[in-house]
Amino acid sequence: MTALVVIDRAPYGDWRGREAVDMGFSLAAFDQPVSFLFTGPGVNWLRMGQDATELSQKNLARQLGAAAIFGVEALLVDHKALAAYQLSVDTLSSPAQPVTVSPGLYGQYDHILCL
Amino acid sequence: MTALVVIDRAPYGDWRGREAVDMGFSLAAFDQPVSFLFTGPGVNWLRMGQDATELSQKNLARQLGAAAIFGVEALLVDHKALAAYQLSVDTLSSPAQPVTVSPGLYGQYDHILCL
Amino acid sequence: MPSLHIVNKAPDHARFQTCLAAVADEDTLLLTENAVLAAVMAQGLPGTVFALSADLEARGLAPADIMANIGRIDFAGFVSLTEATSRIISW
Amino acid sequence: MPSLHIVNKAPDHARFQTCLAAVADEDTLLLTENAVLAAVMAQGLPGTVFALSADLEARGLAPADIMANIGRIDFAGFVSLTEATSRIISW
Amino acid sequence: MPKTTALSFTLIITGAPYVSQAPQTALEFARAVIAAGHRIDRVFLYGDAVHLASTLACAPSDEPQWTQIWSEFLETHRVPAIVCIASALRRGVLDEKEQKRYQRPAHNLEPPFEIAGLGEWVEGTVSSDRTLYFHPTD
Amino acid sequence: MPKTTALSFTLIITGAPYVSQAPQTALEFARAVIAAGHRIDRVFLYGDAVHLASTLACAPSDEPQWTQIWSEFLETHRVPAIVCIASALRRGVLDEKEQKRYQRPAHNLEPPFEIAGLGEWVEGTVSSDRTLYFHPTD
Repeated sequence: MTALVVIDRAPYGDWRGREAVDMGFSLAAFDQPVSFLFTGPGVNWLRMGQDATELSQKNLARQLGAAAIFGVEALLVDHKALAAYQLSVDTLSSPAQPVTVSPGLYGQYDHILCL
Repeated sequence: MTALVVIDRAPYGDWRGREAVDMGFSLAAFDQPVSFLFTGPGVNWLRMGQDATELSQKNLARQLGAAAIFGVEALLVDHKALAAYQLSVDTLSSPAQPVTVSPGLYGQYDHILCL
Repeated sequence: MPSLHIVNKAPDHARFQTCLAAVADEDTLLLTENAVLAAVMAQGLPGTVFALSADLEARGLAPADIMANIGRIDFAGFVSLTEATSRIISW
Repeated sequence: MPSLHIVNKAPDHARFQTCLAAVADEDTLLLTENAVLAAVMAQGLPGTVFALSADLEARGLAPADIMANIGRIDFAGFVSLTEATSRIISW
Repeated sequence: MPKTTALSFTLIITGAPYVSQAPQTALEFARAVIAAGHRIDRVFLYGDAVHLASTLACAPSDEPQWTQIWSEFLETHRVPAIVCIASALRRGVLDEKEQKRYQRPAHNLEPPFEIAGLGEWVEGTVSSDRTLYFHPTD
Repeated sequence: MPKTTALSFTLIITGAPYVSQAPQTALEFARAVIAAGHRIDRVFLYGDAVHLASTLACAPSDEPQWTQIWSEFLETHRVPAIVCIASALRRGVLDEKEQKRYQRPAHNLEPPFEIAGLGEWVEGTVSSDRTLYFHPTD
């Protein structure tokens, strides 16, 4: 089983993306192949320079930085959404692979999770 | 104080619109002048022929029918949203007044509530 | 393997578009809850499209109101769709 | 009387557009929570626009990243905006 | 029509009752799964859906009591139902063990719901023939 | 800078903690209101925000305990905080009185939060100089 976790929500404002990341990390921890796809405002998870001290929240970019340790296979990022939010693939907080979102992309995974 | 309750969410799928209606009715019950504005998928609150028996929910069009009894001043409906959802002002479940949504419309009310 | 896409968001929800962008021609799209409102809209929907009858009825959408190419199914039909494929995506 | 509009939804949320359609030229628009992401986008925003600094910082949006016509304010500034008008709309 | 092979399902609910339709849609689907001769391996409550397992929810008498209705369904069909521990603790849904551990004045988990970790969800998605999610609409 | 006249505020929270930012944003705003010399007439919890008043919520030790933090703020500044009864009952947030009325095994309302009806909200919006809502982002 190969899984894709889709994060299409902005970080910090709600807990849905965070709970999706927890699910993805759990799959990886149980040795299931899993990748993440960031799209829409979800690409902001990968923005550098996050500091949520004033919100009394954890740094989500740092949380995502543990992806490799858990054994997450790849972080994919929608290149159109990157452009919409003035982000460039060279300056992200974690190494991510730009992709074009299409039915074919989703078709490569057995299990797709979009919380 | 004149109040406007904005309903921009579809009926039945979530409780937010219902809770906004409860607030509007409470204002009216305490003799505060209040109107409702339906926009976006919220215009479907006014569609005829609703039957939520299979969902084990109450009929929301009927709930809205109590607006006049509570003393709600007017039901306003965004005419563009009506058209998008193939609705016509002549065939709504409660009498509503078609309006063009603009800053000037909101400017007529002291208190605007959008849950 | 074709996918079954299940979407429950209203047509103006950002997730609804994310869903549409993932549906291949050979896929099946099932509209549930608030998404059944898309069955009356002019926007074309990709794939083979069904809408859940309990949700259509709640929202007052009669068979005559919905686009001709959209099938009405009940929960037994919903289960049948899930028998046909293991690639099921809930948007 | 001018209005203070407070929006906390991401720019792709349907409510964000509902909010923009309600803002008059003389109104003030305050971006909070997920809405601060609009401060880096090309889309023009109506009214006099501010963004809450705590939410900008959490999301890594430095002063150099945000549009020149958007002011950064803290919670004391937020309170000041609410002193100026009693017509406050939370979207 | 000849019946195809019986399948096993894992159902995950992520939307709360009286906030979203998710628990109702999931229940109708679950009933249809059993009526079609299939099996439900387990139900997993995640995120806001953990409130479905609260024994303290009191809907008005003319509305469905979703906690009781789900609980009866699970008992009747002997379906295990897991409430995600991380979601539940933050949202104030506790069993007796967590009540003691966190020294709280009460517990509020309706049986037969049980508290466990995401490992139960991973096991479900790996071992069941079909996995379906029931999300809120917002 | 000369201070303008002191104003009174009613704050309504509609988003839950650990689901939305609403309780955190509302608290920072409330602190700034008091720092600016204004008054908070009351705080009203509506919809999912009623979970903020649950004495059973147990966040991990490295995360803010929003129920306790809000409760201390309300006590310190003697701000009345009302939990909407209709929202609370459906979502399983009960005081001792409602526990008895609905014959439930426990109650879970954190003081100083109190349960009351929408009339309290109407009174707040009518009598306060300013009314602000803190919604969830979805």
